[in-house]
Order: sequence, then C-alpha cells, then structure tokens
Amino acid sequence: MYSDKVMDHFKNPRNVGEIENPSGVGEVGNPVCGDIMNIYLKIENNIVTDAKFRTFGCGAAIASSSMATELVKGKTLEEAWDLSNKAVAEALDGLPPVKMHCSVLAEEGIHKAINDYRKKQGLEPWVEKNPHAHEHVEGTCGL
Amino acid sequence: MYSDKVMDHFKNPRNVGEIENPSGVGEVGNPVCGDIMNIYLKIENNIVTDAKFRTFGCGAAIASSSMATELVKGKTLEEAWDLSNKAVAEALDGLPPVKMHCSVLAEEGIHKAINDYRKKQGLEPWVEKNPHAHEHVEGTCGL
Amino acid sequence: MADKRIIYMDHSATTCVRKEVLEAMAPYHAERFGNPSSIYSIARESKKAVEAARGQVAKALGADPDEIYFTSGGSESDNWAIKGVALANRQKGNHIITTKIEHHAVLHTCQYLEKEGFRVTYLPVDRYGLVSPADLEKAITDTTILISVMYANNEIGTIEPIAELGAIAKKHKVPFHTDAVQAIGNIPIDVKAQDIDLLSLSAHKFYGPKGVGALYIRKGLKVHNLIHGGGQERRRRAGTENLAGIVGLGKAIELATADIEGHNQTIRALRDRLLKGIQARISDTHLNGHPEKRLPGNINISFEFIEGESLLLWLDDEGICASTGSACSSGSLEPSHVLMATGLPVEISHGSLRLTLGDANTVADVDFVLGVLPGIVAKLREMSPLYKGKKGG
Amino acid sequence: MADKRIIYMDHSATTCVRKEVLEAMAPYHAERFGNPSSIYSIARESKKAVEAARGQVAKALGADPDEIYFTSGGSESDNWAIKGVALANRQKGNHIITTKIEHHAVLHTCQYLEKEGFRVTYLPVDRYGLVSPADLEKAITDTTILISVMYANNEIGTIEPIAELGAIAKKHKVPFHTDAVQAIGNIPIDVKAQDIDLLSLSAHKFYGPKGVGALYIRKGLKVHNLIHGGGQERRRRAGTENLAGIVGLGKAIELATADIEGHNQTIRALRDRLLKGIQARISDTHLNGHPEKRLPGNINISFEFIEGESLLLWLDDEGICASTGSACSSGSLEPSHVLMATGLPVEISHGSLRLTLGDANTVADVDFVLGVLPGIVAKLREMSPLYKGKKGG
Ligand SMILES: Cc1ncc(COP(=O)(O)O)c(C=O)c1O
Ligand SMILES: Cc1ncc(COP(=O)(O)O)c(C=O)c1O
Repeated sequence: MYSDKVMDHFKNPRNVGEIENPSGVGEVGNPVCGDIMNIYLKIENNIVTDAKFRTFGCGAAIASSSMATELVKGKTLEEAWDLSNKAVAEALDGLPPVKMHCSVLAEEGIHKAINDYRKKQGLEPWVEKNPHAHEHVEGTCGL
Repeated sequence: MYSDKVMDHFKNPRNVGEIENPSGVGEVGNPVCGDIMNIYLKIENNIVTDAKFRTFGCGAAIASSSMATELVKGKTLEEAWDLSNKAVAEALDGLPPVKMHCSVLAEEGIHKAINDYRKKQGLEPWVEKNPHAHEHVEGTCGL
Repeated sequence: MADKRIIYMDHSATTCVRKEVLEAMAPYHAERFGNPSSIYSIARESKKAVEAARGQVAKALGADPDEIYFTSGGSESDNWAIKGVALANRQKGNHIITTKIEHHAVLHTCQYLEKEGFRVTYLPVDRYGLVSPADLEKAITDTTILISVMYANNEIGTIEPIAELGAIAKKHKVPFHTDAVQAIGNIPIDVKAQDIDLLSLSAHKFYGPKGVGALYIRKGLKVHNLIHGGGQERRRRAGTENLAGIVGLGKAIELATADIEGHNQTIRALRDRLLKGIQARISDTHLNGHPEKRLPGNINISFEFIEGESLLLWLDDEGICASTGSACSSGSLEPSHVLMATGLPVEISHGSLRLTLGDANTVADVDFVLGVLPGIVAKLREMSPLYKGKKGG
Repeated sequence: MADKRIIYMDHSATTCVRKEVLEAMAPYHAERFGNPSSIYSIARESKKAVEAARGQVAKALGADPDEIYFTSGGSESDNWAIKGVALANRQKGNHIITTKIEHHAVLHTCQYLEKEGFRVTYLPVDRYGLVSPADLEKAITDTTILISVMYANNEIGTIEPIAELGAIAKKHKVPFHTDAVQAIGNIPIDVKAQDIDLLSLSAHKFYGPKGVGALYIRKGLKVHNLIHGGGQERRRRAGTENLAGIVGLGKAIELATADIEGHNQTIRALRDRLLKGIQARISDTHLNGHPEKRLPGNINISFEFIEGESLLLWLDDEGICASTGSACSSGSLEPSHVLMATGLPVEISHGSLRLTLGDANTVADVDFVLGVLPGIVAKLREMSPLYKGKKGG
C-alpha cells in the first residue's frame, strides 16, 4: 500500500517534537477527521533553520509531516511557502490516492506556521494561491 | 440418481420386443414428450401369460416398462389392472420425483392393452379409477 | 468400476482444474490467506495476487485491469450485466434485445426483468443457430438499453458474429453484452476491436476452479451493483474476495489464451475424426449447429428414434461422460430451447448427444467412443417403437 | 522478514483454511470434478458431495437440508435475503427494519432499496451495541415486510438477543433475517427454536474457503431469486456449484460446531488474558462492545490520542495482524459506523484496535502482543498533539 519511503518516514519519523519558542506554529486538521498536525518552525534571517511536528493520524499523515519538515529545513521562507503537497507526496515516492489529503495537510501546516510567524512579525499574511485545491483531493474528510 | 434396481432393469430390460398376435396392445406417450411405450399382452383364461414392450424414452421409462411387464405376467386381468404406478416405482426401489411420470406411463400402457383386449372380446372397457392421478405427478410433459 | 477408464467428453459442462492452476492456488488457502482488504503484510500479498489475476484476465480480453470485476461465475456475471445495465438505464428505456439461444443465466434473467416491466426481444436464429446482424439492427428502437448476444453457444457450439453485432450496437449507442463463457480459450477476444461493452466468463470452463468468474465492464458504463456491501472490486462487487479462486482464474485464463490457434487445431482434428466416424457408422443422424462456425471441441448430433438420457446412461456405463439436449436428462419438462430455436423437430431433439472434447482427450478416446457408440444406438433403436415403426412402415 | 513470526489476530476478517477442510476439498478440483447437474457417475459423485455438505450445514443450524442454499459468501447471502424478501413482498408493504450496526452487506443493500422506494428503519443500539427488543416491536408497522438483525457484530463482537427478536418478528408475522456470519462456531444456533426465517453465513469466517457461503431460507418463505439461470439449488440460485468450496464449507461448519463450548472456553481465556493485560498496561482505553455478551475471541478497544492505522502499521511491523475502526485504514471517509452507533466520540473511534483471536492463537501469542503493544501506543502518543495537550493541560 505505502512506498518504502513512506514506511521509512513513518517508522523513523524525522523532526518529531516541539521547538521551544518557535518562530511560527501551524495547527491544522481535526480529530474528527482522524488527522491533526502541529508544525513548529524556527526562522532566522528568512531561513527555516529548524522544523518539528506532532501528528495524530495515519501512516501517511505521519510520513507527510516528517517529509515536509525535512524539506523546509534550510529553505528561505518563500521557498518553504512554495512547497506543494505534490512535492511532499513525490518526495515520499507517492501516496495512495485516498491518502493525498495527508500531504495537503502538511502543506497547510507549513503555510499556517509561516503566516503565524509573519503575523508575529507584523507582516501581512501571505495568501494561499490555490486555497481550495485540497477540496478536490480524494479522501478529504470534508469537515 | 437411479436405484440399482432401475439401473438393472434399464441395462438388462426384461421382455423387450413384440408378441405375435397379441391379445391386447397399449400405445401410450408422445414422442414430443420424449416417452413412448408400446405394451403387448398375451392373455389366456383371464391370465396374462406373456407381456412385452418397446419403449422410446429415458432410463426410467425403459426400466418402468421392463418392471411393469414383469409384474403383470402370471396375474389375472383384474390383478394386472390394479397394478398401480406406485407399485411399479416401489418394485424399482423408487424413482426420482421428476421421473414418476414414467411409472404412470407404464400403468397406462397396461390399462390400454387390457382394454384393447376387452374391446376385442366385445367387453366393456374398464374405467380408470383415478384417471387424472398422473396429472399431479411432477415432471409430466403436459402434452 | 473403481479403476474403470473415464473418457471425459463433457468439457462444455465443466473442466477439471489443470495442475498448474491448482499449484498456483495452493498457497492461498492456508498460508497467504489474508483478507485483501486488510493492511498488514500477509493481506497486502493477497491484494497483490488479486491484482495480478486481474491483469491476466484483462490481457486475455484486451481490456484494462480496472475494467475487470471478479464474480462467483458465469451466472452471476450474466445477471449482473443484464440487471445492472437495465436497472441503471430505466429512465432511458425499457427494451432489451437478446436471442432465443442464450444460456438460462441470460434468458431467465430477461424473463425476470419482463415481470419487472421491461420488454425483451428474443432474436431468432437460423437452422445453424446463427443470429442475423440485420435482425438485430431491425429490432433496435429508441428505448433499447441493452443488447446481449452470446459469443458461442454451449449446446450446439455455434459461434456468433460478435464483432458485427457489436458494431451495430455501437452505431446505435446501445450497450452490448456478450456471454463469452464458452468462448474463452477457443476464440481470440479483443473487447475493444469487437465493440464489446460487457463480457461474462467463468473459470471452470477453461480448466480453472468452479465458483469464480469475471465480468468485464467498459470504463464509464453505468451499471447498478448486483451485490452491495463492502468496498471490494472498487465498490462495485461486495464480498471478501475468493482469493484462491481468483488466483486460479488468472492462471487458467493465461494458459487458455496462450496459444488458442494451436489448441484449436489439436482439438478440431480430434473432433472431426469423432464426428466423421459417427456419421460413417450410424445412419439417421443430424448434426446440430453450424458446420464450420462452431467451437473446436463441440459435436452436437441427434440420433433419430432414440432418447438422449438412455444413451447417456449407456455411455456412462462405458465410462464416457457426455450430455444431451433431451428434457428427460435434466428433469426439466422441455427439450433444449436451443435445438428448438434451430427448428429441429421436438422428437429428434430428444435424441441429441453433445460430446465436447478438451485438452486431455486423445485419439484413443475418440476411437473408443467410435467403438461403442454404434452398438448402443443400435440397441436402443431396437427397443424403440419409433424405429420399429419406421423400418416396418 | 520472510521467516518472521506472524501472529494472526484478525480472525473476524478472515481465517485460514483448516487442514482437514483442505483435505476434504482436495479431490474435487482435478479428480471428482464433474458438474453436479450432469448424470454420469463422476457427476453423481459431485452431486452427492454437495448434498452431504448441505446436510452438514443444515445440522449445524437445526434446519432441514432443503432449506439450505449455497451462495458465494456472506455478502451474496445478505443481498439475496434482503432484496429477495423485499421484492417478493412489495404488494404487502415497503417497510424494512434493520439496525445501525449491520455489516455493509446489509446496510448498503437497504440503502439501495431505499432508492427503489422502500422505507427502512435503522434501529439504534445502546452504548454496548445491543438492540432493544422493545425498540424493534415499536418499529413494526402494518407495512413491515422484513426484519434483519445481525447475530453478532463483526467489529465490537456484541451478541444480539436473537431469540427474543425472532419471537417478536414471529408474533407480528414478519420474516426475520439474521446475518450470522460472525456467529457460526461461536454461538449455538437453532433456527427453529430461535424463530429465524433466513440466516446468512460465510465459510471463510470459520476456517473454510473464501468465496462460498450459504443462506438458510425457511421452507415456504417467498423470496425472489438474486441470481437467475440454471436449475441449481432447487431452481433458487443459478450457477455451476462451487463444488470444492461447498465441500469445504460443509467440513468447516461441521468442525466449527462440533464443540462450541469447548472452543469458546479456550478462546475466551486467551482473550481475557489479552484484554486484562492491555487494560493493566495502558491507560486511557475504552473497551467497545458489551463486557459479557460478546464473541469469545473479540477485543475492540480504543486508545485515546492515537489513530488506528498507524497503530496497525506498527503492529504489522512486529508481525501482528489486526484491524481498526478508523476511517484512515480503509480509505473510507467515515470512521466505523458501529462505533458511532454506540456513541463513542469520533476522535476516540479513530484510535480503536480490533484483535480477534482464533483457534491457532496461544498464550505465547497473547504475551507477545502484551509485550509490544504498550510501547507502540506510548510512541504514538508521544508524537500526538492530542496527548501532549492532555498531559500539558
Ligand atoms: C457480519 C458480516 N456480514 C457479512 C460479511 C460479508 O461476508 P463475505 O465477505 O464473505 O461476503 C462479513 C464479513 O466480511 C461480516 O463480518
Ligand atoms: C454459455 C454459458 N453461460 C453461462 C453459464 C453459467 O456459468 P456458471 O455455471 O459458471 O455460472 C454457462 C455454463 O454453465 C454457459 O455455458
């Protein structure tokens, strides 16, 4: 069902935990849907210097959190913002169609964390380019 | 499907053939139904002294003809008339429900042969006691 | 009796499971038995095995794997195809076209739908059992929602002009189903080239296990489910998969379609030897079905003046397994509707014998049958008042 | 990985085929393969084998053999029972009563019938999953034509008061169907004493093969056919019989019902050891289902703050096969409708784990699971923002 990459990130999730005094936090998902992700970012000089997560969810949710936090580390904020759910899924060698919403959740978590940081900085939050994309993803809970 | 007795009478049918100058002949059945029986009786002093048959039909039809002709031999005409299809079937250790009509055909063949004889003798034909009994037998062709 | 040689010539009724097929199935009973819907590793192996079999079936038909749905056999496939399309298209119309010579799985399903308010046209066939494409085209109306014509007939072996019929159905945009239960392994099938929208098959007709079959449904076709429930078969056919059976079906269809032409040449040669031998040795016979357009292993021949069941019983006594279109054999009241549709007189239809040859039959089998059959026919004719009548009159 | 020990605790999903069953089936693939409808000797042996299996099933249920019809499994049996009774009784009424916790084979069939103009009442259950006989009686109206309540639930193991429900159905002269797929071998069944009119079962839940089941239909009951066609199963279920499968079903049910009490004691002891062990070692759990009225091998327990699929993946990594009521595992969008019906909060239902023990499980298996499960739960909780929240808050 899952690729080896997904299983690796599920079984050995990178970046589990919290960052003390994070620059930005993104909380997404809903326990009713069976998925919650909390993404913590440390941002220094417009660079994501650290990223951590806590996730309640299935194998794909955990692997997506792990991969997404890996991918944003070392990136500029703009690059991190542009990380799409597809890029997360591809980095995991694909996700089953019904699990694509997990990668969407990871994208949203990163976005929320970035905008949380921007707000704290007194900056305008960035606007989702494609805010409804995930509504069309098969397997979304709908809540 | 068939009892050993049926198979024995099917494979080694008794009394196949015709009687020269028979006392009575009974022709029953219909090729469209897949069953025709011709029963030939020799009757002397009110006793069935010989009985033969020719049959076009299934295993049960052939076995019923064989058994019925066996059973009437040596009987008085009254006894022969009283031979029921059930008696034929029982003597064969039973017939499958859908094949009971074959034993009915044998009973009818004997009856027709007896009445053929009685008519030739200028006697009133006997009346079937239960002429419609076989209509209720499962598997009757209906023609 | 126990060590008596059995000569099996009833391959259209069912076949034995071929050794390679049994071997393929073996691990899926007690070892790799996981439910394909579960997520742990042994279950994922089950899922893979089901998908591999789906690929094998798809390849044999020229279909995509996701157009193949596993069922419990030919009858379920036929019921699903016909009721499924009919019920899903009620708002478009209520007219179904099929033929007089379909298997009961199609005919009785259509008769059931007639009681439910559908109108069914049963196309006639010619004396050889062929459906006429012109008749089909004439029968199509604005309310026609389904056409179902079998690929090859199970009794008389006649092969229908499916590609032609399919093209007509396509032209009129009516979904086209074919019951290909007897065709698999005997006729090369390409559902796309032949414009087939739904196709039924059953594993036990080509050396696979009994109780498993498949329905091909062209992508995008609207079909109601027949068996509702769990999400198996992409939510179109519920029920825990018959895992070993499906694996067996996959292997069997792969083997059956690997060299259809080679298989046919061998079987046809045997069949022709048997048929010519019978015709040379026995008088007053009628070959039923088409002289050329017929399944390679099929002989259906009527012997006048005798009845089929008693013929079968004698053949059985010799170890020969065969079948008949006589009503008497089945406990049904009417002789074969297929023979009737070809115009064969009823009384002659009672004397029909079907011998269907398969991969294990040999020249020795054929010659054995040729050795005993004439004597049996003669014996029964001797006993028959009809024969007597003819010879006498 | 290849030689890793597998601990199978998903017996409610499916079981392996027991050795004696496989042995019973073996001759019917390639040797005694005759079509039971044919008349020659090898086919008559097939027919006998089918009838022997019918007798075995009948005996296990307290039914007459001619009240047993073989099908392709539990889903087909459920579909047949429900659609068959509903469609045969349309002139009497259009109301069906079932429950909220039925298997999808019942629920989705009922939902389909709703689209076809039937009205369905879905009875609620209490927090343990029990249906109330009083609720049933209240729901019955003049137009009620069918009641269908499962014997034992496949997820939470709750055993329903079938005899009581059956008596109410009988009093109101409404046909009573029960899906006994999970009950066979775990609960003594007597269809006459329990006033059951139709009963579904499936061989692969009691160490028989997948893809074969049966429907008991009380004599005289009006039921439309689901699969029309040939005259098999006394003209009520068409299709060449799944010969080997039916033989396997017969053997399996005979073995499964030979000593139900003994079987239950063994399984229950193992189950209770596992359940108590889990409850002693892991905090914040909820046992789903009834504390006593439950299947002997069933544990369904929710672990707060974690999600079931990731739990299963970790268990699989340890060779443990289990299942969950979390939506995430199945690709469906909603968590178990059964857990929902018992009133369990959605977020907790996501953390449910079903372990269903079977005849091959041992104390060592139980202790192995007890050894690894707490660590897995702890690891997932550590990662969970919900757990963090709770501990923090
Ligand atoms: C209670 C219940 N009913 C019906 C079914 C369906 O049976 P099958 O999968 O054999 O069709 C199952 C199992 O899948 C079940 O547990
Ligand atoms: C042409 C045809 N269609 C359908 C069927 C039904 O297949 P099954 O018996 O596998 O249900 C058969 C054989 O029995 C057949 O020959």
